[in-house]
Amino acid sequence: EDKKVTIGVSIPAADHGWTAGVVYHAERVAKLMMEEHPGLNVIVKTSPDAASQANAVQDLAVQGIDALVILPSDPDPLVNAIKEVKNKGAFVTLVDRAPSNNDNSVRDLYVAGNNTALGAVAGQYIKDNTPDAQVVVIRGLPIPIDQQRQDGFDKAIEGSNVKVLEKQFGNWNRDDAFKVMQDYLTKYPKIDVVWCQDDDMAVGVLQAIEQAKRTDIQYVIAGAGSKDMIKKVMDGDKMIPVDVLYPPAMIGTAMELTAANFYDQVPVRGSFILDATLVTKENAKEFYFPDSPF
Amino acid sequence: MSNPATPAPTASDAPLLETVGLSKSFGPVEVLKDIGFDVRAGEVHAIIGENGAGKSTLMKLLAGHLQPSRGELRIDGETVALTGPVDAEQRGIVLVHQEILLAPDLTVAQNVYLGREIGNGLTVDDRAMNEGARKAVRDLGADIDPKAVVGRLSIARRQLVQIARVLLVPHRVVIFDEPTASLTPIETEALLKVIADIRAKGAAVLYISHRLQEVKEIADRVTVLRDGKLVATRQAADLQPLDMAKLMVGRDVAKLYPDHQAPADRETILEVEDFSVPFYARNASFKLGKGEILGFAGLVGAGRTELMEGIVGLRPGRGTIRLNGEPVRFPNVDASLKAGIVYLSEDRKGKGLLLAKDLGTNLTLAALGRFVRGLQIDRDREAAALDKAIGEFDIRTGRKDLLAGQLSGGNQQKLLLAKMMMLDPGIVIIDEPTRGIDIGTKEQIYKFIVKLAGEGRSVIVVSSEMPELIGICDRILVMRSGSIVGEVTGDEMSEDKIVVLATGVKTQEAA
Amino acid sequence: MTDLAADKPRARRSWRNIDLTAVAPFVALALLLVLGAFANSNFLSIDNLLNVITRSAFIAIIAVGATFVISSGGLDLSVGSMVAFVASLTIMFMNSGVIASPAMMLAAGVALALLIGAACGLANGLITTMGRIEPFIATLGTMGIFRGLTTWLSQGGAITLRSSEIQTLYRPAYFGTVLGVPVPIIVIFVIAAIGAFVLYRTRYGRHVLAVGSNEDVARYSGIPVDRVRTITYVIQGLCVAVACLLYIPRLGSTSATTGLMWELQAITAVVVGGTALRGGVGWIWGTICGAFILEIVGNIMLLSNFVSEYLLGAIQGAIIIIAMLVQRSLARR
Amino acid sequence: MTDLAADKPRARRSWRNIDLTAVAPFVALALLLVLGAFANSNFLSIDNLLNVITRSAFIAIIAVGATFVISSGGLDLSVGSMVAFVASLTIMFMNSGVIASPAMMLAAGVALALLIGAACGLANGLITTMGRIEPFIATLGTMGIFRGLTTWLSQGGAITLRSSEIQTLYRPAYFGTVLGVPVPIIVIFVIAAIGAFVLYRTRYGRHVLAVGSNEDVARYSGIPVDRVRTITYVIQGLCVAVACLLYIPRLGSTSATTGLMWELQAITAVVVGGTALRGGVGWIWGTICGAFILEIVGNIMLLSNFVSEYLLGAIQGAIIIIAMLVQRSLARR
Ligand SMILES: Nc1ncnc2c1ncn2[C@@H]1O[C@H](COP(=O)(O)OP(=O)(O)OP(=O)(O)O)[C@@H](O)[C@H]1O
Ligand SMILES: Nc1ncnc2c1ncn2[C@@H]1O[C@H](COP(=O)(O)OP(=O)(O)OP(=O)(O)O)[C@@H](O)[C@H]1O
Ligand SMILES: [Mg+2]
Ligand SMILES: [Mg+2]
Repeated sequence: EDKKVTIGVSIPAADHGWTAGVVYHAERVAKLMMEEHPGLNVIVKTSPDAASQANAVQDLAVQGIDALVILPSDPDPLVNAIKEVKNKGAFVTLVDRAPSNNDNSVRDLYVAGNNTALGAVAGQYIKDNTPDAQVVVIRGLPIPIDQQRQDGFDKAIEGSNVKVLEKQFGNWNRDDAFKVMQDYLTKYPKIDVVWCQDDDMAVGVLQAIEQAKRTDIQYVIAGAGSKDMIKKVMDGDKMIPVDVLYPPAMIGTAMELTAANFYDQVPVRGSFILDATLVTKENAKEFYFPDSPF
Repeated sequence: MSNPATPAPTASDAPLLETVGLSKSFGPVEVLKDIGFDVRAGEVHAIIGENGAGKSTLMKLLAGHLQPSRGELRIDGETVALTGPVDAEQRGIVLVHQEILLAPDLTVAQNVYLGREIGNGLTVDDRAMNEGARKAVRDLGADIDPKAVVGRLSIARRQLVQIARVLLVPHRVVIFDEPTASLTPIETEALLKVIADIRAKGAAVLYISHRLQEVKEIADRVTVLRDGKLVATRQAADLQPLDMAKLMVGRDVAKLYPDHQAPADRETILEVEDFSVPFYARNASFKLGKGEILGFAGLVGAGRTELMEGIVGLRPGRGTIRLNGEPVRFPNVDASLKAGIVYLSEDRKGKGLLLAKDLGTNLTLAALGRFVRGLQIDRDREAAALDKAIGEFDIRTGRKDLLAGQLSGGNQQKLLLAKMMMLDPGIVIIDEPTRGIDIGTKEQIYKFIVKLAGEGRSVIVVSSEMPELIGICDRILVMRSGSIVGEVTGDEMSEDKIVVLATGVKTQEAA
Repeated sequence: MTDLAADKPRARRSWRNIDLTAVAPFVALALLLVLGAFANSNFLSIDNLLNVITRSAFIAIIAVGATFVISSGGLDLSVGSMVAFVASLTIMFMNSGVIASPAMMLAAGVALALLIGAACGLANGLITTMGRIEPFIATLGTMGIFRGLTTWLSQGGAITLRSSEIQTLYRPAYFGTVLGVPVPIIVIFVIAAIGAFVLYRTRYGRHVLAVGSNEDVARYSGIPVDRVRTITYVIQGLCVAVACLLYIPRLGSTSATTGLMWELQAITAVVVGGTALRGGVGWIWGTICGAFILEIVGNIMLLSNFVSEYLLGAIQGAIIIIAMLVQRSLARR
Repeated sequence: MTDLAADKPRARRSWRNIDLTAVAPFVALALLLVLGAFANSNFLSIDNLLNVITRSAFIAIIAVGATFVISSGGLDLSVGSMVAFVASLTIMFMNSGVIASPAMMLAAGVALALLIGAACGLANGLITTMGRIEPFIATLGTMGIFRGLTTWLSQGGAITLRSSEIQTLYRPAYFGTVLGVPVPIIVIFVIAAIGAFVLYRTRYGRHVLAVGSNEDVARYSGIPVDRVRTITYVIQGLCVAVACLLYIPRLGSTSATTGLMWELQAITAVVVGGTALRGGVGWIWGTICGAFILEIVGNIMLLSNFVSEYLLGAIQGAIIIIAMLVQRSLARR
């Protein structure tokens, strides 16, 4: 196959663990794909925020691309930029984050983890295992995906005895999560479970609990599937019994599928939603990538 | 002092410092041309000249602040190229600047010892420095708290701090660039004693002043500059102040103070009653008549400046002000300017002119409204106004595109005067109108003040120079410690009378 | 008339001292263009250049306002979050449907944006002048406030313009062209021209520079210092509003992260353009040039394929420093 | 003589102007403590207060360095990313295993951190002084550089201290206590005491203030202005390194977001503490107090139940402004 194809990949800059994983997998898969298809050129670009990502998309278009794979840092503001590329005839694959209007006028292919499910799985686990738990929640940044996760969680525990004591933002940042957790510990004499939505923040949460020498907290549920947390699950750490998967590797999936559109005569249009798998001690091995930065 | 060589207290013949063909240009303009003169140990050598003649520039060359464009400088007969002020200081040449160069956030003592703090290798000994600074200032006849922050001192006190600072350096040549411009007679007298002392210890003094009487009193030799050229060096004993003025200006200066008839019955235009400026002035009351020139005398720190600033709305003040019989309030200067009262600050560099802007911008700044056509500033009119002001106020500037900060001190004062006159005010308050101004210019400024009064405007002159108050004012109010303590008019106007009121101490003659 | 003679030396002098400061950013820009041409052959294509200049519009327009604030001796760190706040409120208003006709609604939305921008600027101005708080801290405070309010308005999510009629109507404001020139580019130059006129030709502009140059002198000259300063912040707010009006049709949606760090970019554009942070001078056209430089640096990074994406920030930082060094070495005779 | 009468009012005035500026932050802190006590009964518990003060250590220590930089008339925006850079390099070194003994390795790591911090500071200092670039822009540039390099080193991910021996050995540096007082609190006070000693009692400190107050005067007085300024940045770098040494044992890892926005927090602490951004004065203890205030505001927000999580940033911004207003109204007679 000597078909010349250029795929532009636009992803957020590696500003915390999960996005770092995205960058890692994007680079890794790009290399593999280019080895496999000599005619294929994959250009990976990262951008720190929505506005500059819109610029990056434009810049990719200037270089001439046949397909765009984009994981938008903030989906709604990027719709116009994406549409522009699509209107020029490029194949568009949208990854992970859906704009409020997510139909085929915006993209050809949608590959995503399931944010709502990420929250729901965590909520469900808490409901099942500790039905009367008092839970504190540490959210990420105030942007839509965070809201979706929260909504899924709220829905899952609806009508149960699980009680959310408080929600605060930890900005997907270890230091901020540490501070928020310290204050939670001061404020609430009894906390059963912490849901902190992201593995990076769990690092700070665990340190704060350890420092306060509190024994009332039964466990912490995080999410994403970083190698450190998966390792803890694997090792049977009591504080981290499970993790909810939200793999950054989905960018790779999206890129492969996009390439398939050009090189394999298979239909790849539509939505591909990856499960928010619950990682437990039993299945943890399958999700452990010791070489990933995340 | 730790002078390396201490020759006899009389002037020796071998020059300590000598210049040969010294010249300095700023861009295309040569402001000093072929200056050759010398300074001998144990003499007070006065440098006089009109504003802009190049005196400060020459001194800056001697003290290493500027590098000459041509010519050479010899110390003890040896040609040297000074690399900077520190180099000059190490050779014993120190300069008391015309502008005040102190760090405003530091205390008096910290400034006095800046760059040569007392202490062991690491730490500083504040107690010793406070003591030393207190003593150094006291030697100058003043009493300033060494822990006071310099930025809050009056200009006069800052000047004294600056002098104290310089005199603490081991020195062979001390250059004073108009040290007395902001001092009142009492401090001036103390300073002149200090200078005599320096001479007695064998060091040389270079002394710049526009107060020719002072020069006559203190100097051994006098060098006159005009337009950047050395006109003459003479024995002071051979010169009378009027001769000096003639050498400086190049013509006869017959009469310094113009004739001026006080109008017989003046209607009161401004009336100030029970006016206080917190911390500075208490319950001041006075009236100002139409066409009157009213003087305000007092020692440094008497609160005259603050009273005036309070009246025009530059500082918070309490009391009644009536303008043409109507009570008015000036919450800010804008209001008083609109009412036709302008105030010219004594601090022309800090509060009068934008030193980094050109002359035109400065000239029109306060009266910019007059230069607006439509929405735009009419630059042609602005340029024309500058030409007119340069002519009318005799602002000596080589080029019109200089920045205000590049003008000589006296010419800055003239520019400030021109700037405020753009407002066409009914009442003019001038604070220290001739501070640092040469005699020829003084004459012009006095003439100008009298002309203002003649046009029916009223003028308040705040000045520490009693002769000029006596020379031009119809009436003089004297302030002491924030209060108006007396008034002298007509034939009573004499320095003695004013000094008695200003100090509250009866002098022998007056007693 | 009498000035003919005087004009010549002025020109010469200003050529030496002033114009090089003013010219330096343009030299830096030219160097970058050359660099870009080497990095990617598409770089100098009209399309790419128009793209880059178009998208520098937000920062360029905001930076015109920042030039006023900075040359009067102030600083405004809140502009980035002000963009988020103003744009969010405007979108919410347009979504509210209180006016039936899309065109009228759009017009009202534009007016509202300008009003809110001016009000935010006024708040900044009053806090710094009446409150006598250092601008750095005052606007750091309002930065938190504006962003916090935006987060609250959006309840952590996005605020998206819903009406498709308004969208269609509004789209050309960013994507349209006039005689082939994209609208945002025209807006940049119009705003800069107005800014330059106000700063250099009007009484108010003179007062701004005087206040920035020496506050005391300005006060003693009867210039209402606080008012002049406050108005610079209002101008800044208006510029932010204009930037928002271009931002909304482009991205159509805001969230708590909209405009993050734009304040630093705007200030950088101003300083790279030759305006000193201590106040007293302001170069509107230099600022525009500075904004172009910033955007072009990013563009070159993206078009060239030799820089690891992890190093992007590092290279941008280095280029800013180099641009400043170029400028200083030119300006210093 | 004639001045005896004049001295009195001056004494009164300086008491008002100076001491209240120094006291104001402490008053603001006291007010906050009262507010906190109302917000939550646990607020005044020893545990909570120790927690809050302990975690203010990073900002407090960095802000001591910032006090030097700012009072000499400079500014350093790069400190946040410098934390990330220094901590990352230090962890990578400790992970490298070039020294077998954990204790030796730790000691070497500490020395290395200080060295890198000083080098980064030196770079900042040289760029601003030799390059004559405004500190704002110069350090904005190095901010990008340090953060970019960190991202590159970590390949976007986290850099985690691996050796568990070193971790065990190192942990007490953050979590340990001496006579019940957490180590970081002790470090804060030691660093502040050293800072205060250097700034107020040594010749160098005097020169720092002189340079900040009036650069020309300092130069005429024979003070090596550029060297003094450069050293303030080196001091800043050392303070950053000390903060890193406390940071590493806390979470044992760094990432590209480590220290994000800390520069703004440090500067805010300095200014809330009473130091003016224009230079010339510096209040080390006020700075420490300012750092406490910032941390306590966040803590009160979290402990109280009346603030929506979305509005947190807004309220923090408002409190900073109010704190400054309190300070100004106290300082202004
Ligand atoms: N940096 C400069 N650039 C250009 N011209 C300058 C500069 N400094 C001084 N001048 C010019 O040099 C001339 C001499 O100035 P100088 O300050 O030496 O005068 P002066 O004799 O001390 O006057 P005064 O009595 O008013 O203090 C003036 O015409 C002044 O405008
Ligand atoms: N920084 C200061 N802090 C407190 N009091 C001061 C300060 N400076 C001056 N004063 C006091 O204010 C009063 C007036 O001060 P100032 O020296 O400005 O008066 P002045 O009559 O205008 O003197 P000058 O002749 O210098 O113009 C005096 O009582 C003086 O001691
Ligand atoms: Mg002079
Ligand atoms: Mg006075």
